[in-house]
Amino acid sequence: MSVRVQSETFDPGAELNAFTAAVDGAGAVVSFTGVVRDVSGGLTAMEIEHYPGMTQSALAKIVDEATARWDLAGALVIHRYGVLTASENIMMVATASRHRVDAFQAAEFLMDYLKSRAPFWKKELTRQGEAWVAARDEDEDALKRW
Amino acid sequence: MSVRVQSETFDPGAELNAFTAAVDGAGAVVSFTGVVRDVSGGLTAMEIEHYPGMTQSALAKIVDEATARWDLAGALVIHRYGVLTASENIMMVATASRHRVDAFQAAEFLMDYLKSRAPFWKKELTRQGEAWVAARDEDEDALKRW
Amino acid sequence: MIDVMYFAWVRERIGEPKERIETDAATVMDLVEELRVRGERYAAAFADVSALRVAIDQELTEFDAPLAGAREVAFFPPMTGG
Amino acid sequence: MIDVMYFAWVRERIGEPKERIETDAATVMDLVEELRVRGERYAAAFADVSALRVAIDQELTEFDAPLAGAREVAFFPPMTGG
Repeated sequence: MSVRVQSETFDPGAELNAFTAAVDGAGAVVSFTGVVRDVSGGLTAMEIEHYPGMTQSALAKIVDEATARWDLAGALVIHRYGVLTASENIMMVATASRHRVDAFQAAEFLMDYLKSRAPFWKKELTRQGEAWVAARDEDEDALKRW
Repeated sequence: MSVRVQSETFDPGAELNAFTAAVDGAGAVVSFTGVVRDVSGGLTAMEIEHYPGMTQSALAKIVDEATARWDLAGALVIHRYGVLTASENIMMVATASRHRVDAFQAAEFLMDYLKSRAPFWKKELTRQGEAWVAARDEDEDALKRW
Repeated sequence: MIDVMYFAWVRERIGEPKERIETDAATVMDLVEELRVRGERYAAAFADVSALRVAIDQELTEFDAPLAGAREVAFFPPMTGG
Repeated sequence: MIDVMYFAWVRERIGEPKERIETDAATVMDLVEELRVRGERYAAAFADVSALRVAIDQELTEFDAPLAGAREVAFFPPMTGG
Protein backbone atom coordinates (compact mmCIF):
# COMPACT_ATOMS: atom_id res chain seq x y z
CA MET A 1 0.00 0.00 0.00
CA SER A 2 1.52 3.28 -1.06
CA VAL A 3 0.43 6.93 -0.66
CA ARG A 4 2.33 9.81 -2.24
CA VAL A 5 1.53 13.51 -1.97
CA GLN A 6 3.78 15.56 -4.20
CA SER A 7 4.06 18.72 -6.26
CA GLU A 8 6.07 17.08 -9.06
CA THR A 9 4.31 15.52 -11.99
CA PHE A 10 4.32 11.75 -12.48
CA ASP A 11 4.04 9.30 -15.36
CA PRO A 12 0.78 7.29 -15.03
CA GLY A 13 1.93 4.61 -17.47
CA ALA A 14 5.23 4.05 -15.67
CA GLU A 15 3.41 4.04 -12.32
CA LEU A 16 0.86 1.51 -13.61
CA ASN A 17 3.59 -0.82 -14.87
CA ALA A 18 5.63 -0.56 -11.66
CA PHE A 19 2.53 -1.15 -9.57
CA THR A 20 1.49 -4.18 -11.63
CA ALA A 21 4.99 -5.68 -11.42
CA ALA A 22 5.03 -5.22 -7.64
CA VAL A 23 1.69 -6.99 -7.07
CA ASP A 24 2.68 -10.09 -8.97
CA GLY A 25 -0.02 -12.70 -8.63
CA ALA A 26 -3.02 -10.38 -8.82
CA GLY A 27 -4.97 -11.02 -12.00
CA ALA A 28 -6.84 -7.71 -12.06
CA VAL A 29 -5.37 -4.21 -11.99
CA VAL A 30 -7.56 -1.09 -12.15
CA SER A 31 -6.26 2.45 -12.47
CA PHE A 32 -7.86 5.86 -12.39
CA THR A 33 -6.04 8.95 -13.61
CA GLY A 34 -7.39 12.46 -13.07
CA VAL A 35 -6.29 15.01 -15.63
CA VAL A 36 -6.70 18.80 -15.56
CA ARG A 37 -9.38 19.62 -18.08
CA ASP A 38 -10.19 22.96 -19.52
CA VAL A 39 -13.96 22.97 -19.10
CA SER A 40 -14.54 26.63 -19.84
CA GLY A 41 -12.05 26.86 -22.68
CA GLY A 42 -10.12 29.58 -20.88
CA LEU A 43 -8.23 27.75 -18.17
CA THR A 44 -4.72 29.03 -17.63
CA ALA A 45 -3.92 26.97 -14.54
CA MET A 46 -5.32 24.88 -11.72
CA GLU A 47 -4.00 25.50 -8.24
CA ILE A 48 -4.34 22.71 -5.70
CA GLU A 49 -4.04 23.62 -2.04
CA HIS A 50 -3.78 20.96 0.64
CA TYR A 51 -3.38 20.61 4.38
CA PRO A 52 0.12 19.16 4.71
CA GLY A 53 -0.21 17.88 8.26
CA MET A 54 -3.39 16.01 7.46
CA THR A 55 -3.16 14.91 3.83
CA GLN A 56 -0.88 11.90 4.16
CA SER A 57 -2.71 10.49 7.19
CA ALA A 58 -6.16 11.10 5.67
CA LEU A 59 -5.12 9.27 2.50
CA ALA A 60 -3.50 6.42 4.45
CA LYS A 61 -6.71 6.01 6.43
CA ILE A 62 -8.80 5.82 3.23
CA VAL A 63 -6.42 3.22 1.78
CA ASP A 64 -6.52 1.18 5.01
CA GLU A 65 -10.30 1.23 4.88
CA ALA A 66 -10.25 -0.04 1.27
CA THR A 67 -7.78 -2.76 2.20
CA ALA A 68 -10.00 -3.90 5.03
CA ARG A 69 -13.10 -4.03 2.85
CA TRP A 70 -11.78 -5.69 -0.30
CA ASP A 71 -9.40 -8.50 -1.12
CA LEU A 72 -6.54 -6.36 -2.43
CA ALA A 73 -3.03 -7.37 -3.39
CA GLY A 74 -2.06 -3.70 -3.52
CA ALA A 75 -3.27 -0.11 -3.64
CA LEU A 76 -1.59 3.08 -4.76
CA VAL A 77 -2.63 6.72 -4.37
CA ILE A 78 -0.66 9.61 -5.85
CA HIS A 79 -2.04 13.15 -5.48
CA ARG A 80 -0.38 16.37 -6.53
CA TYR A 81 -0.63 19.87 -5.11
CA GLY A 82 0.58 23.21 -6.42
CA VAL A 83 0.07 24.87 -9.80
CA LEU A 84 -0.91 22.64 -12.72
CA THR A 85 -1.79 23.44 -16.31
CA ALA A 86 -4.31 21.84 -18.69
CA SER A 87 -3.65 18.18 -19.57
CA GLU A 88 -1.35 17.67 -16.58
CA ASN A 89 -2.02 14.67 -14.37
CA ILE A 90 -3.60 15.60 -11.04
CA MET A 91 -3.76 12.26 -9.32
CA MET A 92 -3.86 8.54 -9.77
CA VAL A 93 -5.30 5.56 -7.95
CA ALA A 94 -4.43 1.94 -8.69
CA THR A 95 -5.76 -1.25 -7.13
CA ALA A 96 -4.90 -4.89 -7.66
CA SER A 97 -6.82 -7.99 -6.71
CA ARG A 98 -7.40 -11.58 -7.69
CA HIS A 99 -10.97 -10.51 -8.48
CA ARG A 100 -11.89 -7.78 -10.95
CA VAL A 101 -14.92 -6.76 -8.90
CA ASP A 102 -12.74 -6.07 -5.84
CA ALA A 103 -10.26 -4.07 -7.88
CA PHE A 104 -13.02 -1.95 -9.44
CA GLN A 105 -14.96 -1.44 -6.22
CA ALA A 106 -11.89 -0.46 -4.21
CA ALA A 107 -10.77 2.00 -6.90
CA GLU A 108 -14.20 3.64 -6.98
CA PHE A 109 -14.32 3.77 -3.19
CA LEU A 110 -10.88 5.41 -3.08
CA MET A 111 -11.96 7.98 -5.66
CA ASP A 112 -15.22 8.77 -3.89
CA TYR A 113 -13.38 9.34 -0.61
CA LEU A 114 -10.55 11.29 -2.22
CA LYS A 115 -13.10 13.66 -3.75
CA SER A 116 -14.80 14.58 -0.48
CA ARG A 117 -12.67 13.47 2.46
CA ALA A 118 -9.06 14.20 1.55
CA PRO A 119 -7.97 17.78 2.35
CA PHE A 120 -7.42 19.15 -1.14
CA TRP A 121 -9.00 22.25 -2.64
CA LYS A 122 -8.89 23.14 -6.31
CA LYS A 123 -8.91 26.63 -7.73
CA GLU A 124 -9.33 27.32 -11.43
CA LEU A 125 -7.47 30.27 -12.91
CA THR A 126 -9.00 31.45 -16.16
CA ARG A 127 -8.64 34.51 -18.33
CA GLN A 128 -11.79 35.82 -16.65
CA GLY A 129 -10.38 35.45 -13.14
CA GLU A 130 -10.04 32.76 -10.54
CA ALA A 131 -12.57 30.64 -8.70
CA TRP A 132 -12.51 27.83 -6.16
CA VAL A 133 -14.03 24.65 -7.53
CA ALA A 134 -17.28 24.04 -5.66
CA ALA A 135 -17.90 20.67 -4.07
CA ARG A 136 -20.76 18.88 -5.83
CA ASP A 137 -23.69 17.35 -4.00
CA GLU A 138 -23.36 14.24 -6.13
CA ASP A 139 -19.80 13.73 -4.83
CA GLU A 140 -21.06 13.84 -1.26
CA ASP A 141 -23.96 11.54 -2.19
CA ALA A 142 -21.51 9.09 -3.78
CA LEU A 143 -20.17 8.26 -0.31
CA LYS A 144 -23.52 6.90 0.81
CA ARG A 145 -23.23 3.73 -1.20
CA TRP A 146 -20.19 2.49 0.73
CA MET B 1 -12.79 3.96 -30.11
CA SER B 2 -10.23 1.28 -30.72
CA VAL B 3 -10.35 -2.54 -30.64
CA ARG B 4 -7.26 -4.69 -31.09
CA VAL B 5 -7.11 -8.49 -31.10
CA GLN B 6 -3.53 -9.69 -31.24
CA SER B 7 -1.17 -12.49 -30.26
CA GLU B 8 1.74 -10.13 -29.44
CA THR B 9 2.14 -8.76 -25.97
CA PHE B 10 1.58 -5.06 -25.24
CA ASP B 11 2.76 -2.49 -22.71
CA PRO B 12 -0.20 -1.38 -20.53
CA GLY B 13 1.61 1.74 -19.28
CA ALA B 14 2.51 2.89 -22.77
CA GLU B 15 -1.03 2.11 -23.95
CA LEU B 16 -2.52 4.07 -21.04
CA ASN B 17 -0.36 7.11 -21.77
CA ALA B 18 -1.08 7.03 -25.50
CA PHE B 19 -4.80 6.63 -24.84
CA THR B 20 -4.84 9.52 -22.34
CA ALA B 21 -2.95 11.79 -24.74
CA ALA B 22 -5.41 10.97 -27.54
CA VAL B 23 -8.52 11.79 -25.50
CA ASP B 24 -7.29 15.22 -24.51
CA GLY B 25 -10.01 17.05 -22.64
CA ALA B 26 -11.37 14.11 -20.67
CA GLY B 27 -10.68 14.56 -16.98
CA ALA B 28 -11.13 10.92 -15.97
CA VAL B 29 -9.31 7.90 -17.38
CA VAL B 30 -9.94 4.38 -16.07
CA SER B 31 -7.96 1.31 -17.09
CA PHE B 32 -8.28 -2.38 -16.38
CA THR B 33 -5.45 -4.80 -17.06
CA GLY B 34 -5.90 -8.55 -16.88
CA VAL B 35 -2.76 -10.52 -16.02
CA VAL B 36 -2.16 -14.28 -16.18
CA ARG B 37 -2.08 -15.48 -12.61
CA ASP B 38 -0.83 -18.77 -11.37
CA VAL B 39 -3.71 -19.76 -9.09
CA SER B 40 -2.69 -23.35 -8.53
CA GLY B 41 1.03 -22.67 -8.22
CA GLY B 42 1.78 -25.01 -11.10
CA LEU B 43 0.75 -23.04 -14.17
CA THR B 44 3.10 -23.48 -17.09
CA ALA B 45 1.03 -21.57 -19.66
CA MET B 46 -2.36 -20.19 -20.52
CA GLU B 47 -3.70 -20.82 -24.00
CA ILE B 48 -6.35 -18.45 -25.32
CA GLU B 49 -8.42 -19.60 -28.26
CA HIS B 50 -10.72 -17.24 -30.12
CA TYR B 51 -13.12 -17.17 -33.06
CA PRO B 52 -11.26 -14.95 -35.52
CA GLY B 53 -14.22 -14.12 -37.74
CA MET B 54 -16.33 -13.04 -34.81
CA THR B 55 -13.95 -11.54 -32.23
CA GLN B 56 -13.35 -8.12 -33.72
CA SER B 57 -17.03 -7.51 -34.53
CA ALA B 58 -18.20 -8.78 -31.12
CA LEU B 59 -15.78 -6.45 -29.35
CA ALA B 60 -16.69 -3.51 -31.58
CA LYS B 61 -20.36 -4.10 -30.78
CA ILE B 62 -19.64 -4.11 -27.03
CA VAL B 63 -17.65 -0.88 -27.34
CA ASP B 64 -20.43 0.74 -29.41
CA GLU B 65 -22.92 -0.22 -26.72
CA ALA B 66 -20.73 1.38 -24.02
CA THR B 67 -20.33 4.51 -26.12
CA ALA B 68 -24.08 4.79 -26.52
CA ARG B 69 -24.74 4.37 -22.81
CA TRP B 70 -22.08 6.61 -21.28
CA ASP B 71 -20.56 9.98 -22.04
CA LEU B 72 -17.18 8.74 -23.27
CA ALA B 73 -14.36 10.67 -24.88
CA GLY B 74 -12.70 7.38 -25.81
CA ALA B 75 -12.59 3.64 -25.25
CA LEU B 76 -9.89 1.08 -25.91
CA VAL B 77 -9.98 -2.72 -25.85
CA ILE B 78 -6.91 -4.88 -26.41
CA HIS B 79 -7.25 -8.67 -26.09
CA ARG B 80 -4.59 -11.27 -26.79
CA TYR B 81 -4.88 -14.84 -28.00
CA GLY B 82 -2.34 -17.64 -28.21
CA VAL B 83 0.01 -19.04 -25.60
CA LEU B 84 0.81 -16.84 -22.59
CA THR B 85 2.85 -17.48 -19.47
CA ALA B 86 2.36 -16.31 -15.87
CA SER B 87 2.52 -12.53 -15.32
CA GLU B 88 1.92 -11.78 -18.99
CA ASN B 89 -0.78 -9.28 -19.84
CA ILE B 90 -3.91 -10.88 -21.25
CA MET B 91 -6.03 -7.86 -22.04
CA MET B 92 -6.69 -4.25 -21.29
CA VAL B 93 -9.64 -1.90 -21.31
CA ALA B 94 -9.42 1.88 -21.01
CA THR B 95 -12.19 4.46 -20.92
CA ALA B 96 -12.11 8.24 -20.75
CA SER B 97 -14.83 10.67 -19.81
CA ARG B 98 -15.45 14.09 -18.36
CA HIS B 99 -17.09 12.25 -15.44
CA ARG B 100 -15.37 9.65 -13.31
CA VAL B 101 -18.60 7.71 -12.83
CA ASP B 102 -19.05 7.29 -16.58
CA ALA B 103 -15.44 6.17 -17.02
CA PHE B 104 -15.75 3.60 -14.22
CA GLN B 105 -19.17 2.30 -15.25
CA ALA B 106 -18.20 1.93 -18.90
CA ALA B 107 -14.98 0.08 -17.96
CA GLU B 108 -16.89 -2.34 -15.74
CA PHE B 109 -19.53 -2.85 -18.41
CA LEU B 110 -16.85 -3.60 -21.01
CA MET B 111 -15.19 -6.09 -18.66
CA ASP B 112 -18.45 -7.83 -17.79
CA TYR B 113 -19.29 -8.23 -21.47
CA LEU B 114 -15.77 -9.27 -22.44
CA LYS B 115 -15.89 -12.03 -19.84
CA SER B 116 -19.07 -13.66 -21.12
CA ARG B 117 -19.89 -12.36 -24.59
CA ALA B 118 -16.61 -12.09 -26.46
CA PRO B 119 -15.56 -15.36 -28.16
CA PHE B 120 -12.45 -16.20 -26.14
CA TRP B 121 -11.76 -19.44 -24.29
CA LYS B 122 -8.95 -19.92 -21.82
CA LYS B 123 -7.14 -23.16 -21.14
CA GLU B 124 -4.73 -23.55 -18.25
CA LEU B 125 -1.72 -25.79 -18.75
CA THR B 126 -0.27 -26.99 -15.49
CA ARG B 127 2.24 -29.63 -14.48
CA GLN B 128 -0.75 -31.84 -13.65
CA GLY B 129 -2.29 -31.48 -17.10
CA GLU B 130 -4.50 -29.06 -18.94
CA ALA B 131 -8.03 -27.81 -18.33
CA TRP B 132 -10.39 -25.34 -19.93
CA VAL B 133 -11.29 -22.53 -17.58
CA ALA B 134 -14.95 -22.91 -16.64
CA ALA B 135 -17.29 -19.95 -17.01
CA ARG B 136 -18.48 -18.76 -13.62
CA ASP B 137 -22.14 -18.17 -12.79
CA GLU B 138 -21.21 -14.87 -11.18
CA ASP B 139 -19.77 -13.63 -14.48
CA GLU B 140 -23.06 -14.42 -16.22
CA ASP B 141 -24.96 -12.81 -13.33
CA ALA B 142 -22.79 -9.70 -13.60
CA LEU B 143 -24.44 -8.90 -16.95
CA LYS B 144 -27.84 -8.53 -15.34
CA ARG B 145 -27.04 -5.20 -13.77
CA TRP B 146 -26.59 -3.44 -17.10
CA MET C 1 -24.11 -26.54 -47.46
CA ILE C 2 -23.20 -24.91 -44.21
CA ASP C 3 -19.86 -24.35 -42.45
CA VAL C 4 -19.97 -25.75 -38.92
CA MET C 5 -17.25 -24.61 -36.53
CA TYR C 6 -16.22 -25.89 -33.13
CA PHE C 7 -14.17 -24.13 -30.45
CA ALA C 8 -12.46 -25.00 -27.17
CA TRP C 9 -13.50 -28.37 -25.71
CA VAL C 10 -16.22 -28.81 -28.31
CA ARG C 11 -13.50 -28.70 -30.94
CA GLU C 12 -11.37 -31.13 -28.94
CA ARG C 13 -14.20 -33.63 -28.43
CA ILE C 14 -15.19 -33.61 -32.08
CA GLY C 15 -11.57 -33.60 -33.25
CA GLU C 16 -12.07 -31.02 -35.99
CA PRO C 17 -12.23 -27.21 -35.91
CA LYS C 18 -14.53 -26.97 -38.91
CA GLU C 19 -16.48 -28.99 -41.44
CA ARG C 20 -18.91 -28.42 -44.30
CA ILE C 21 -22.23 -30.13 -43.82
CA GLU C 22 -25.14 -30.80 -46.14
CA THR C 23 -28.25 -30.25 -44.08
CA ASP C 24 -31.95 -29.41 -44.30
CA ALA C 25 -32.17 -28.68 -40.57
CA ALA C 26 -34.72 -25.96 -39.88
CA THR C 27 -33.22 -24.82 -36.58
CA VAL C 28 -29.94 -25.02 -34.70
CA MET C 29 -31.44 -27.74 -32.50
CA ASP C 30 -32.41 -29.78 -35.57
CA LEU C 31 -28.78 -29.52 -36.72
CA VAL C 32 -27.60 -30.66 -33.28
CA GLU C 33 -29.86 -33.74 -33.56
CA GLU C 34 -28.33 -34.55 -36.94
CA LEU C 35 -24.81 -34.13 -35.59
CA ARG C 36 -25.44 -36.25 -32.51
CA VAL C 37 -26.07 -39.38 -34.58
CA ARG C 38 -22.82 -38.96 -36.50
CA GLY C 39 -20.89 -40.86 -33.86
CA GLU C 40 -19.73 -41.01 -30.29
CA ARG C 41 -17.55 -37.92 -30.41
CA TYR C 42 -20.47 -35.84 -31.60
CA ALA C 43 -22.80 -37.43 -29.06
CA ALA C 44 -20.26 -36.53 -26.32
CA ALA C 45 -19.83 -32.95 -27.53
CA PHE C 46 -23.57 -32.33 -27.80
CA ALA C 47 -24.70 -34.39 -24.80
CA ASP C 48 -25.84 -31.29 -22.90
CA VAL C 49 -26.65 -28.28 -25.04
CA SER C 50 -27.28 -26.17 -21.94
CA ALA C 51 -23.47 -26.25 -21.53
CA LEU C 52 -23.03 -24.88 -25.05
CA ARG C 53 -23.42 -21.60 -26.86
CA VAL C 54 -24.10 -21.11 -30.56
CA ALA C 55 -23.47 -18.37 -33.10
CA ILE C 56 -24.99 -18.10 -36.56
CA ASP C 57 -22.94 -16.08 -39.03
CA GLN C 58 -20.80 -14.80 -36.14
CA GLU C 59 -23.67 -13.53 -34.02
CA LEU C 60 -24.63 -15.21 -30.76
CA THR C 61 -28.07 -16.77 -30.95
CA GLU C 62 -30.28 -19.44 -29.35
CA PHE C 63 -30.70 -23.13 -30.11
CA ASP C 64 -34.24 -22.60 -31.41
CA ALA C 65 -33.05 -20.05 -33.98
CA PRO C 66 -33.91 -20.85 -37.63
CA LEU C 67 -31.04 -21.85 -39.91
CA ALA C 68 -32.56 -20.51 -43.13
CA GLY C 69 -29.90 -18.57 -45.03
CA ALA C 70 -27.16 -19.33 -42.51
CA ARG C 71 -23.67 -19.76 -43.96
CA GLU C 72 -21.75 -20.48 -40.76
CA VAL C 73 -22.78 -22.04 -37.47
CA ALA C 74 -20.37 -22.21 -34.52
CA PHE C 75 -20.67 -24.26 -31.34
CA PHE C 76 -18.59 -23.55 -28.24
CA PRO C 77 -18.69 -23.54 -24.45
CA PRO C 78 -19.58 -20.39 -22.49
CA MET C 79 -16.93 -17.78 -23.22
CA THR C 80 -14.14 -16.98 -20.76
CA GLY C 81 -12.58 -13.79 -22.04
CA GLY C 82 -11.23 -10.89 -20.05
CA MET D 1 -3.41 28.44 23.22
CA ILE D 2 -4.58 26.76 20.10
CA ASP D 3 -3.36 26.84 16.48
CA VAL D 4 -6.18 27.82 14.15
CA MET D 5 -5.66 27.14 10.45
CA TYR D 6 -7.61 28.28 7.41
CA PHE D 7 -7.60 26.80 3.93
CA ALA D 8 -8.87 27.75 0.47
CA TRP D 9 -11.42 30.59 0.42
CA VAL D 10 -11.63 30.61 4.22
CA ARG D 11 -7.92 31.46 4.26
CA GLU D 12 -8.41 34.10 1.58
CA ARG D 13 -11.32 35.77 3.39
CA ILE D 14 -9.50 35.86 6.70
CA GLY D 15 -6.22 36.86 5.08
CA GLU D 16 -4.05 34.52 7.13
CA PRO D 17 -3.27 30.81 6.81
CA LYS D 18 -2.74 30.32 10.54
CA GLU D 19 -2.84 32.04 13.91
CA ARG D 20 -2.41 31.19 17.58
CA ILE D 21 -5.45 31.97 19.67
CA GLU D 22 -6.03 32.15 23.42
CA THR D 23 -9.44 30.64 24.00
CA ASP D 24 -11.61 28.96 26.59
CA ALA D 25 -14.15 27.85 23.99
CA ALA D 26 -15.71 24.53 24.96
CA THR D 27 -16.67 23.45 21.44
CA VAL D 28 -15.76 24.26 17.86
CA MET D 29 -18.96 26.29 17.56
CA ASP D 30 -18.02 28.33 20.63
CA LEU D 31 -14.68 29.08 18.96
CA VAL D 32 -16.50 30.11 15.78
CA GLU D 33 -18.62 32.55 17.81
CA GLU D 34 -15.45 34.07 19.29
CA LEU D 35 -13.86 34.38 15.86
CA ARG D 36 -16.93 35.95 14.27
CA VAL D 37 -16.70 39.02 16.50
CA ARG D 38 -13.05 39.61 15.61
CA GLY D 39 -14.00 41.64 12.57
CA GLU D 40 -15.68 41.73 9.22
CA ARG D 41 -13.33 39.31 7.53
CA TYR D 42 -14.03 36.67 10.17
CA ALA D 43 -17.75 37.41 10.06
CA ALA D 44 -17.65 36.89 6.29
CA ALA D 45 -15.64 33.67 6.53
CA PHE D 46 -17.88 32.16 9.20
CA ALA D 47 -21.23 33.57 7.99
CA ASP D 48 -22.54 30.11 7.12
CA VAL D 49 -20.89 27.22 8.92
CA SER D 50 -22.94 24.72 6.93
CA ALA D 51 -20.61 25.70 4.04
CA LEU D 52 -17.56 24.82 6.15
CA ARG D 53 -15.79 21.75 7.41
CA VAL D 54 -13.62 21.48 10.48
CA ALA D 55 -10.76 19.25 11.63
CA ILE D 56 -9.36 18.97 15.14
CA ASP D 57 -5.77 17.78 15.31
CA GLN D 58 -5.97 16.78 11.64
CA GLU D 59 -9.07 14.62 11.94
CA LEU D 60 -12.38 15.68 10.42
CA THR D 61 -15.01 16.36 13.07
CA GLU D 62 -18.27 18.22 13.69
CA PHE D 63 -18.94 21.76 14.88
CA ASP D 64 -20.37 20.53 18.18
CA ALA D 65 -17.15 18.62 18.99
CA PRO D 66 -15.45 19.55 22.30
CA LEU D 67 -12.17 21.44 22.06
CA ALA D 68 -10.68 20.11 25.30
CA GLY D 69 -7.07 19.09 24.66
CA ALA D 70 -7.09 20.25 21.04
CA ARG D 71 -3.83 21.66 19.75
CA GLU D 72 -4.85 22.49 16.19
CA VAL D 73 -8.20 23.39 14.66
CA ALA D 74 -8.59 23.86 10.92
CA PHE D 75 -11.48 25.43 9.01
CA PHE D 76 -12.01 24.95 5.31
CA PRO D 77 -14.66 24.53 2.61
CA PRO D 78 -15.85 21.07 1.48
CA MET D 79 -12.89 19.29 -0.05
CA THR D 80 -12.47 18.94 -3.80
CA GLY D 81 -9.73 16.39 -4.26
CA GLY D 82 -9.42 13.70 -6.89
